[in-house]
Amino acid sequence: VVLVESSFGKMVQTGIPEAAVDPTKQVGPLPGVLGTRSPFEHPQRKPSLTSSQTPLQDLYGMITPSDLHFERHHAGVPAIDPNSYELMIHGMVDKPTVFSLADLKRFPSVSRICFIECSGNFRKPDKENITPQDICGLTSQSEWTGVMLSTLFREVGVHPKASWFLAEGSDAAVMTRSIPVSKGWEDAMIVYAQNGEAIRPQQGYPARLLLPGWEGNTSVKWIRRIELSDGPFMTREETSKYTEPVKDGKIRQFSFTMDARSIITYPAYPAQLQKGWVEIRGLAWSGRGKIRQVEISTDAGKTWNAARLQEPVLDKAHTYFRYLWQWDGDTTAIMSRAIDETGYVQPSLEELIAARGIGTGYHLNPVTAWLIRRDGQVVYSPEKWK
Amino acid sequence: VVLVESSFGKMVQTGIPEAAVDPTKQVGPLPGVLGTRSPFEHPQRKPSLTSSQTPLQDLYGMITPSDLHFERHHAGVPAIDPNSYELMIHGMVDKPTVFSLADLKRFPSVSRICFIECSGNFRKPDKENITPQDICGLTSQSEWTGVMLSTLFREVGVHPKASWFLAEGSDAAVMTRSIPVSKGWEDAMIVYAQNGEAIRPQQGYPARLLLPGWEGNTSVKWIRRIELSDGPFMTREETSKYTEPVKDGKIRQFSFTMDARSIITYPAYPAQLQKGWVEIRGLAWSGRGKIRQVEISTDAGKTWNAARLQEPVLDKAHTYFRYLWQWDGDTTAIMSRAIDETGYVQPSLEELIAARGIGTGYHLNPVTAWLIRRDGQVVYSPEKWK
Amino acid sequence: ERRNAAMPEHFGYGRPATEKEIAAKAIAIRPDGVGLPAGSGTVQDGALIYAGKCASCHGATGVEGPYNILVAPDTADALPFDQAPKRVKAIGNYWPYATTIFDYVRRAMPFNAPGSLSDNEVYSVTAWLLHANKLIDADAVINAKTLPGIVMPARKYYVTDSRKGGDGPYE
Amino acid sequence: ERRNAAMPEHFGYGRPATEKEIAAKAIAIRPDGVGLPAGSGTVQDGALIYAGKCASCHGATGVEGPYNILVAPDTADALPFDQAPKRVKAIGNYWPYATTIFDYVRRAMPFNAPGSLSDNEVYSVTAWLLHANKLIDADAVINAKTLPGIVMPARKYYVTDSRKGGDGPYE
Ligand code: HEC
Ligand code: HEC
Ligand SMILES: [Ca+2]
Ligand SMILES: [Ca+2]
Ligand SMILES: [Ca+2]
Ligand SMILES: [Ca+2]
Ligand SMILES: [Ca+2]
Ligand SMILES: [Ca+2]
Ligand SMILES: [Co+2]
Ligand SMILES: [Co+2]
Repeated sequence: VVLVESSFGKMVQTGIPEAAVDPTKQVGPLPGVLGTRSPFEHPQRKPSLTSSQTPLQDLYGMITPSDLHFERHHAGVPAIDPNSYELMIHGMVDKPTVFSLADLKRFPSVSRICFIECSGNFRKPDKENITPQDICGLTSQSEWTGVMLSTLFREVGVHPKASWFLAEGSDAAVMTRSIPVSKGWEDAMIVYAQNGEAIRPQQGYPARLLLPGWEGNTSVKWIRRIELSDGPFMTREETSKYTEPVKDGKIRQFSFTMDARSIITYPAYPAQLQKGWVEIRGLAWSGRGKIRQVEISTDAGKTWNAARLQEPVLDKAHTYFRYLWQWDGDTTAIMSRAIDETGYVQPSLEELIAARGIGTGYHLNPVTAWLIRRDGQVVYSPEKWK
Repeated sequence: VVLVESSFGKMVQTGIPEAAVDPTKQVGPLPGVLGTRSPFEHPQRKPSLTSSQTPLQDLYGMITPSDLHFERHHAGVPAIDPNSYELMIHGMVDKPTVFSLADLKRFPSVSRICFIECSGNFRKPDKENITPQDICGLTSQSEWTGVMLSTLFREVGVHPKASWFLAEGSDAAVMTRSIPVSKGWEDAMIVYAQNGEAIRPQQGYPARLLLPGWEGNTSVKWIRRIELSDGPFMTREETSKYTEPVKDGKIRQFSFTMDARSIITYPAYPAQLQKGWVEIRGLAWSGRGKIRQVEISTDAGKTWNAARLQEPVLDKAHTYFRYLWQWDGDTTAIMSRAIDETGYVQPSLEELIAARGIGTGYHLNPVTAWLIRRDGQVVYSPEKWK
Repeated sequence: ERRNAAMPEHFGYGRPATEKEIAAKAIAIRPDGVGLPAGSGTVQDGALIYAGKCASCHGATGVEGPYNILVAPDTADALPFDQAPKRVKAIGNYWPYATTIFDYVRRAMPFNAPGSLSDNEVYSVTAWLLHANKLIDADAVINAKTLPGIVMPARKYYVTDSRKGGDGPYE
Repeated sequence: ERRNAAMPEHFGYGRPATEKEIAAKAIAIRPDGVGLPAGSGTVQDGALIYAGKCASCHGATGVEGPYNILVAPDTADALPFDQAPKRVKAIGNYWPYATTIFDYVRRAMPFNAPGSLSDNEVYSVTAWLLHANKLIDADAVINAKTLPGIVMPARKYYVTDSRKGGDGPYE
């Protein structure tokens, strides 16, 4: 077939019109430079002044589309010219070095699919009409590509006695976190790509730190500087914020790891259920490794059964689970709990409060229940916060 | 932190401006409903009147962003209202049935990451300034979610004697392909989601057939009808097109499987190389299963060494490979060859022509070589087509 | 595969397809002619339709383009396709079944007004295309009976794919 | 991890960082005061700066908002935070180090003009904030020497995370 520009060429259009009466009788737009969403689909994050939540209840599978990845930042999204971008690594190193973006891309690279979750990812409003997005939409998953931080550590010659490093962003808060060097050697990365393409500005363009399994704030975006040191810097984001009251009047600092968690994303508010077979679906993840099992209760927590996990089950990654259930039309509550490869079992809010006190804050990962009414309405079953 | 709409609220912006002089001194846009690309990034597909190619040389990892997924269709992209969409399954079945999109979504679902490749994905221009996108940009990879066709086959009661089915699209060509029923039982799916969200119109919204590992045209988009039968229908897309001349004047039909293939995406035209360590990067895939190994030659095919494969290596999926090499500044040619789990070794064009004749067409998967000049220029090394 | 212990035998989703809607939508035509509708067409009628609705894209005699060349009668002295990369492939020398013409044209042509021809019109342009490709006489009538009986010259060259995995050869 | 047999010891990418650019960019301040610049500030000066550049967002006395409450002196009779979900957390009762105030304000405040204060101005608002939180006297001078010496009441409550995997308990 040789197709040349001609009368035929005039049919080239961009964007897809709202549905034709009979699509088999009307030639549609020809191939273009960028694909589009259907005009019938409007997935959206839910923004506040400080964050924007991923619409978990509208998504399928383990990849979050990049423009639906949650946002959390402390002074807006900086505008960074990739050509003048630099990452400086200095402090307790042999060779303080400045890397351009091109330099970073030349190093041996690695891709990994993992979640990022804000440790403040928990909402407990005392109302029923809230969605998975409202409850825990501050977690998303991408395929990230970049250089292992260990490769850069070797390049600059990190001193054996360096025990912490400061990671600093180039946003308007010049946001900083102190990170143990051991995490840098273990699995930290400087990533410049997300789901195949350049990282989006909202996720750290042109490069961010990625600390798999750790609270999102530590994966410093728009990273411009890493300073190796022999102690933590006690920045505002690891003292005033991202610390939580725990038992006996204590305040816990450096609570990095995200505990195992899960959420049923279907059926969940605002789904409307029909009697008969229902596939319960959702996401489970753990900052400590792979998800070993997800258990489902369809009788308000009396009995639990294993859900199917979607392969591949990856380390520190959202894992999609499914569980086939026949709903007989009675009122009930359904819930999921994640178990990770360390044996950690996702707790109830009661257990969390019992362990940490009612004034605790970050790192709340309780089992979430959805109430199913006789008429098929599915609503959030508010936590008893006491 | 309680942030309310106020003078602060006025800072809410959409879109990221071109770089600020000093991003640490200027509060950027606050969280929004959809993320954006950096104004410095413009990944684009390359459209012709019949197709649009994925910019493989600009991408990282195994996921193709949905709006960069290649396009190939025969009468443009139809505009389909998901609320009136229906899939009819009939012919040699017990219960001819019409499924709405909501019906399809209620069935047990499965997600899988696999490539789709057009069997016409081969360009052989006799010039040097062509990119991986030009040579084989008609392949892309997504995470697809939907219902196994076997689940629908059971639901409608496919007759034991049904041996083929017709898959029909609702585009303006009402495009059809005949598919052996065995593939339907094996791993075929009706998918409605791509990389977490609804399938894009260009990839078959609201639902398409997905035949993992088979030539892209068989994964009929915008699928509206499946007719079970006892023989193939010999449609235009399996006779006039998607057949290829082979030895002794024969014409090969029903050549479904995509043979193993690979392409170096970096360094490749238009990259400019610097002396020293270079990470050679690319994609390998096979319609017959997993990639077992990718071998790299940096001396124009004299010697070959194994590349590292990025985990997870999935069935019938783009697999990212990397190979660390020290370029000494001499002119040379670099090339990759894929080996799949059946032991199939990606051939040279010479071997393909020797086996099939010089007039053959689809399913050309030769090793591709990139020439590296003394000045670091990387160009395509045109195939000797004889 | 036909049974799956983890699932109920039936979910009960969907609704029965009625005979009527099946008949309306099941437009595919098999090489044995099953699916061909009533009606018929002639080369003469086809010539008029072709000139009016097809020639602008495929050329006055089917060989001029600018889009697909539709006419290329089989010739005994031509090089086989596997040796002739540039040899035109068209209905007369490459298509294995005549039924495909009716099926495809009714679905997809004219490109700018697909589905606009009546069955008789499709029979007629099919007749004209077959005649132009030297496959039928000028006075032939094409209908559900005659179309499947036309023996296409290329049919004998078709073989089904036998490629396998493993280490070659790369047929 | 410190060695990797599959890689050369060094790739040689990047360029050396000069002393000068390190000094210009390495603005972090440690709890022991390392990193604090020359200069100093007073509560009186801080009061003026605070009123002009901070009070609109944090309130005239640091407790009115609309944004973060900055003033909450430690009180012996308050319920511990783990028992008081609504108890305000601010500099006086929650921050473990005084150096963090200087570091954070210099980086990020005022929110609408970050990085606009001189070091002396930052020292002064830090002094004002410490005084408002009842941590220093009205005539104290805050500089690189005095700031790290201030003992913050909350410091003693801080413990480092000891959560582990396994089957609980869920501290
Ligand atoms: C506006 C342009 C246009 C008009 C008018 C048009 N066609 Fe086509 N035709 C095309 C294009 C473009 C293709 C190739 C489509 C593809 O590859 O999917 C094509 C393909 C075909 C083919 C298949 C060729 C092959 O080698 O597979 C046939 C047969 C055909 N047309 C017949 C007709 C007939 C009969 C009419 C009139 C009733 C007609 N066309 C009118 C543009 C046109
Ligand atoms: C335009 C509004 C605005 C102005 C003006 C402003 N701030 Fe802030 N301030 C904020 C916001 C919003 C935050 C919270 C930012 C975040 O959470 O990341 C904040 C946070 C703070 C904090 C940390 C509070 C905590 O609990 O962690 C301090 C300390 C602070 N500001 C001091 C100041 C000082 C000193 C000034 C003036 C020199 C100032 N602010 C001017 C809006 C403002
Ligand atoms: Ca905050
Ligand atoms: Ca019941
Ligand atoms: Ca075609
Ligand atoms: Ca050499
Ligand atoms: Ca062999
Ligand atoms: Ca225990
Ligand atoms: Co924490
Ligand atoms: Co084929």
